[in-house]
Amino acid sequence: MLELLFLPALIIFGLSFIKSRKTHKPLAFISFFILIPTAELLRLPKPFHLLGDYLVVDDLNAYVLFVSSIVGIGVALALMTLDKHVEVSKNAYRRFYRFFAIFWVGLIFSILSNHMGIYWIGLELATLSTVYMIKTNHSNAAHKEAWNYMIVGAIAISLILFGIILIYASAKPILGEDAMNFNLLLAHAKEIKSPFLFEIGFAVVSVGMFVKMGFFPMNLWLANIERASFYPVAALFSGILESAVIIGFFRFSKIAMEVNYDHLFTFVFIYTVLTIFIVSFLIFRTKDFMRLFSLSGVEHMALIALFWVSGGTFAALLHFGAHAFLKPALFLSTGVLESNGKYRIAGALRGYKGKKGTLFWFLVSLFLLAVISLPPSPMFFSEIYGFGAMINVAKHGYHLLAMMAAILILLILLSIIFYKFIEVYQSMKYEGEVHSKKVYASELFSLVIFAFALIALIMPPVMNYLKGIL
Amino acid sequence: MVDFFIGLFLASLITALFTTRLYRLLMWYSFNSFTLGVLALLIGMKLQDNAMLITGIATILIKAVGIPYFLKSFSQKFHFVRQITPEIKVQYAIMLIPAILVFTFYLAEPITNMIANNSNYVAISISSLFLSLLLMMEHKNVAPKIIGFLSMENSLFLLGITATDGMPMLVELGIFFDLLMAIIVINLLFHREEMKNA
Amino acid sequence: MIIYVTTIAVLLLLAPLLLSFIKSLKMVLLFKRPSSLLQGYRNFSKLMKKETIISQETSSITTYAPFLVLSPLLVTMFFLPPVVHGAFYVSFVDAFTITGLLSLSTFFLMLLGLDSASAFGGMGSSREAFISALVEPAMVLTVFSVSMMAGDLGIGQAGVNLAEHFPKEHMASFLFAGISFFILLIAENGRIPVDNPETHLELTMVHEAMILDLSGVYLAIIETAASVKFVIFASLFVSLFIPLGLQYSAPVAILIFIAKLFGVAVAVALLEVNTAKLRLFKVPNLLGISIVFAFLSLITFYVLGA
Amino acid sequence: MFLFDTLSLIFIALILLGAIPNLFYSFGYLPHIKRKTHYQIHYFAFILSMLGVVVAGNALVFLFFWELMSLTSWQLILTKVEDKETIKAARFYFFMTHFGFVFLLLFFLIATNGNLDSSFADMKNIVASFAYPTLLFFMLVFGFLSKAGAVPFHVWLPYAHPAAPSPVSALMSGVMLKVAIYGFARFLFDVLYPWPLEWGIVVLVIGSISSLVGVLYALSEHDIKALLANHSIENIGIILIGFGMGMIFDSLGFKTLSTFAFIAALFHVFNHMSFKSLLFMGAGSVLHQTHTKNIEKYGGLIKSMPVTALTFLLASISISALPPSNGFLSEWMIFQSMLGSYNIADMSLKLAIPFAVFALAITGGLAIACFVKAYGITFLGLNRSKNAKHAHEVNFLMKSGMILMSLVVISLMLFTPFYIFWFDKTLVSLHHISVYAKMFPHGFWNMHSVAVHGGVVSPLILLASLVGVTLLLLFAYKALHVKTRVHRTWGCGYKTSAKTQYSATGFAGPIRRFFDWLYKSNEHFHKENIGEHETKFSDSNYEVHVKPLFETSLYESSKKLTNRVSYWVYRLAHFEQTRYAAMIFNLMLLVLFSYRIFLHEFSWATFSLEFIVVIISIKVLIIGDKK
Repeated sequence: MLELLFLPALIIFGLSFIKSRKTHKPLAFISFFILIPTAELLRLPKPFHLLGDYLVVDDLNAYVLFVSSIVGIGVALALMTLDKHVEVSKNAYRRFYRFFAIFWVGLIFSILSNHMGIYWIGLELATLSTVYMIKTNHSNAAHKEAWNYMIVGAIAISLILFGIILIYASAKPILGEDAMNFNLLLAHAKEIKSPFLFEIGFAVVSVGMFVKMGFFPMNLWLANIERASFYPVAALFSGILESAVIIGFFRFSKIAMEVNYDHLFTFVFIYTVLTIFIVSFLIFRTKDFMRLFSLSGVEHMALIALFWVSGGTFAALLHFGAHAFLKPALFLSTGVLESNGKYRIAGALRGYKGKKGTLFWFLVSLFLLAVISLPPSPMFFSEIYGFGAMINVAKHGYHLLAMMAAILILLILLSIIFYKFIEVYQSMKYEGEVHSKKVYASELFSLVIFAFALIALIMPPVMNYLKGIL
Repeated sequence: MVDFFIGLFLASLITALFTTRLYRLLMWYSFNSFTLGVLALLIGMKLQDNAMLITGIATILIKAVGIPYFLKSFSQKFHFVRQITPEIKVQYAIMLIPAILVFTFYLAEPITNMIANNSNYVAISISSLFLSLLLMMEHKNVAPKIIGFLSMENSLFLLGITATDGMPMLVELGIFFDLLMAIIVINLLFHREEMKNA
Repeated sequence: MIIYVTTIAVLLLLAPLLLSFIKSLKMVLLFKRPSSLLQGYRNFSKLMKKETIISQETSSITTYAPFLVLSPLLVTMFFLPPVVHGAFYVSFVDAFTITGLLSLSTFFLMLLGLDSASAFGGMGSSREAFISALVEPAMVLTVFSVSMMAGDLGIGQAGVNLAEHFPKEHMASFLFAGISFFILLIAENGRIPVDNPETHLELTMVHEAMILDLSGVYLAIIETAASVKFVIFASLFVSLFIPLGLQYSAPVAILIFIAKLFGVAVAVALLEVNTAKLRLFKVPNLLGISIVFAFLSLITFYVLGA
Repeated sequence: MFLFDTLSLIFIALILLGAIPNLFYSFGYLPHIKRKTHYQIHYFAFILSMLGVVVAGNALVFLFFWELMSLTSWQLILTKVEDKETIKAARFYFFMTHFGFVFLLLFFLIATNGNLDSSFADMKNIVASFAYPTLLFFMLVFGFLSKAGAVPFHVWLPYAHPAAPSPVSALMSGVMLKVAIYGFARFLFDVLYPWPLEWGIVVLVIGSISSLVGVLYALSEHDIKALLANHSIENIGIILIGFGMGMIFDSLGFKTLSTFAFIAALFHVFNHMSFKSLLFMGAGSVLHQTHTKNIEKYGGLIKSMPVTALTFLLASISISALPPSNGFLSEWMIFQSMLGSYNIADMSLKLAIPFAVFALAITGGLAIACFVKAYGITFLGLNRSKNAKHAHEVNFLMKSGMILMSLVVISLMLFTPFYIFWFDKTLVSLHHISVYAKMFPHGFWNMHSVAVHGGVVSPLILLASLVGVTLLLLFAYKALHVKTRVHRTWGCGYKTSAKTQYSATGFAGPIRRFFDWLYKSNEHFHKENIGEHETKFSDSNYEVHVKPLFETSLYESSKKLTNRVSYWVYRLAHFEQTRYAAMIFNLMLLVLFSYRIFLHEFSWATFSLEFIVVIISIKVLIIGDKK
């Protein structure tokens, strides 16, 4: 099973060394093999020990892995036509695939790990390989942003490890060497002798994760990087890397909930509201697709974190799934949308001819409207359930009115984002001049995959599966 | 003995903050890593922990010798700017460093029930984390930033060694692996730049 | 029932006379030679004989609107309070309905003004719309207040109730409502100081401007409508605010009623002689007074019970 | 999942009555629309979603259809995208509807404890234990009344309605606004009952202000559809006045009066649906023929479009609340219910209600003025432009749509007792007492008010006598065999032409001048003088534009605020990249400090110390020295 999981990535890694003109064609299709083990993992009885106590599959990470695999497939497909939209040399192209494979391996480790250390190692591997993927673009901006990513990513990653060690230190007196095991720690969280040490550790870990996801105060950092790099990188970020980060957050916060729920909630609540405050106003001013989607991705991650700590597990997971499918889809389509210049929003959805073109603009409109959680987008349901969970927390807390006010502010901030997206959508669809643009079958295919995945998310069996997690 | 080396670790880090030359900085980093390695060996011997001993030796080999050497060769290969003046004024830094130390001890004060039963170790690790961040902040050039990042790694190890009496072997090896990977990536980054300039 | 029909017939017949009476009384007061009291009837019969000239710019509105202006007023005549104690009256119509019927008539009159495509018609309609929009709230509030004192909103029933129990205990609010209603009477009928029915000067015209393009029978109908409207207002004022003398036998009571109507006419004439016409944009001040009095009436009724 | 009680059924009836004539009209209008498939898909989805909202039996279904309704109506507004204004209007509409949705969502989340599958009855139980019901009430007000278009959330109507194709405007104004009223009623009755007195007063105040504001801005409007949209605001205000009176009476214990007021509101809901749809259809026909929305470009259309003109006249009479129309009857009922304030013991409230009476009355007066303007300028006089000259009657389908809708208007007029019987039943099903027997004690001829000293109205008798007298007069006129001669209009010796007619701007002039303190109108006067003469000119142009006060004060200022905040945030977020490490440093400092202080042991001294330290470090490390 383990071999099967890593096989596609390893094959891609190997093939990327073959210097041939047509190597990138089979690469995309190899990625489909990932579906076999991930689907199998979904089906298997949980928990399934993949590699001792180190890699354990449960409902949560099987779901996250499956989602990220679909994203991986979609991105691999869309990569086939990367050279049609941007200038990229053959060598760089293959190296991109190589690092993509490393990235993928690292993240599969991270997602499946039941061990803080392994989780961290996988994440670090992914982070470092991303640096190179950003660098594939030979522009000055990309070079600068690659360094930026290197530095800030390294800091963030170090913070996460620092926090992990602090948590380890707090739990070692009761658990010994096994204190890095998520499940064990969760089971014994109440026995931790020095909750303060644990909480500091948790705070450091979450700060690291938040920085990595581009929360306050690093909001524009991620957006700038995604702007500077090729569009599939952004898709990988939001679809796979962030899933690995968020699953870590899920696990850590689960333990923190056991230790002291109020502290956790207050911390995450203040942090995410602050983030959304900043992000909503930044979105209001954005002038290009990349930053728009990237910032909206930050907003969604903040919401997911918030929903999760509010106890809205189902909402958080649904939102996560929707985000993981929608954002890569949108990022991938920016490649086509921006073919007439980066800052041309007006009329970006016009001028698509033929069946492919029609399907393309239709899908992109659907994705755009789904991002702002119009029904029947999964985000509609997840936001409803998530805010419901928050209201419930508010009702059981002491500061009901203050919480209500905060939730209201949050909703109004989301309205600002809504307004911007409507503006962008209308402008794309109805304003500006018509330039004819070309859409390639592979990208369209990946968009269709995402669309189907989205539809699958709101199917009752999937919903029930999600409700059954935890 | 352990406390003495911890003191040396901190001292070397603080000195590194005031350094204005790249090679001097590398030297202080190397010294810093060396004290860390010695610490690991000392604690490892005390605890009869073989893993810790391996870690100590690896630290000395990789961090105290290998990485400074690589970096030095990079700097010669890619013609780094070797004159590195801190951006933050010395006057501020003088105030800031004690403040950080005071703060971290204040922060760590409520920590109880440690395995090594000494919350001061945590405080020193956190403060060295802050100091390495400071190191990254005060330089605009990439090279000192990398060293800052590496000393952050060191402070992590310090925490792992002193406060928790060593991490699981797997994790430590993983960290080393990633460190090597980081060096490769850094090399590549410089390399690409070089190629483009040429 | 006979008294009911008689009253309506008398009022209808009296309608042109009242306006002519005001006119001649004013002339007397201004030391002019008065015109005949029968001038209204003469005008009517003369107009009935003339041919109708219809403007080529007009539409079917002009063909039908004059009737629609008159008919709500004629219908209203049937709903007025009784003038004799114990006489028949219509019980199923209330003050709001009457207000509405009067507005209906005005509505068609304004459309009529706009139909002929002349600048005057539009001007008249515009001004009329302005005035009647402001009259409406005063009217409703007065009605509101009176219905409280009379104990019924039904206009016939209110008249009877007031005649039977003169609201001595609510004298203040009764008086205020009366003042308010009298102002409305002046405004709605286009008397000085709101409108001058005797000039054809474009600066001052309101009512006359709207009907500038009518002639013959149509003009007769509109003129009749104007006089009927005055009679309606006068008799409403008389029945609601001077509810005296109903207890006598039928002929006497009707005579007393007619005398009261003439009293109102005298009051209007005196007012007209003694004031100048207001500028159009000062008219709201007058109507504002009416609204304030209506409010005052309600407030005194509620708060002081007086 | 779905709920079919009397209230739902009544609103289903409303939607069907509104939609069926509209279907005819819409199909007649279709050749005029470029994106036919797009239009048709959304049109039917829109109608279905409205039906879905009124039959929804739990919160999730309700929200789903509610959003679907917004979505489809937004797309319908976007039918004619060539227009820049349309895009702006659609965006604004969608934002406003989302704004309302936010509050609705919050309401449902609180009222269902986050479990959105719960029925309305369960919601009532949850709400009963909730500490701040007034909070929920305000969420309903914000949520539903922003959709219904009550002040101060009315600003989108005069933009959205003109931008939409006319059948859609008719549906939106006639039916969709009522669906919002349905939601408001549904949750007030089913979930938030009983109501404190203050809620009723709030609704009454909103209603009064809306009715006044709506009609005032309608008067200053030259765009016929915007004018009608403003009248929708007014009529929603009237409905809310009735609603508010009902709530006030209910909380004071006057159950009969309360039912009466609610029936009045419901009746007005139906009436407004009928005549407003008809008016929008008429406006649409005119627009269809003349290709302009500017009322100043019409004139004389009654000759070329008799059916449109006649139906428009019927609707105008009805909306102006002139007897014996159905509009008059519902407004009469609302007046009557306000007369019931006589019984209220609370003196200040008793004195306040006449102000609502005043608002309603002046609204009525101004509405008459406004519709004389709309009708007179559009249909009477001479053609004011070439567009108007070439107009002719619309096609059969559109005509039949209008005729069907006028039949609905007439049926509401003729069968008032029947409708009221159903409204009464609805309210009985909502646990109010029945007043039908009191309103019609002696058959259906006379309708009695239930207020003390209340009045009576007899719609059928009134109608019969008015028609009878008019016919009699007409016969008399015919019998006289009066000679008729056709001649030019007499213009004091000048020639009458399209330019000498009164314009809409001129018509509303006196009223606009009177309310200028509110309008703050923007006048443009351009004159080409001949030589030195001030009074002689060859050409002149006078235009007045009124920008609604609410829009300038509330909306534009909040937009400005958002802009300013976003700029500030934008600048804040754009640090040099070298500062990233410093930011993380400070962030860590802040987080760890806060954990130590707030979560471990709190003291003000350390808190203030933290504050100072963080500020200094932010200053020194992030912002840096000024250069």
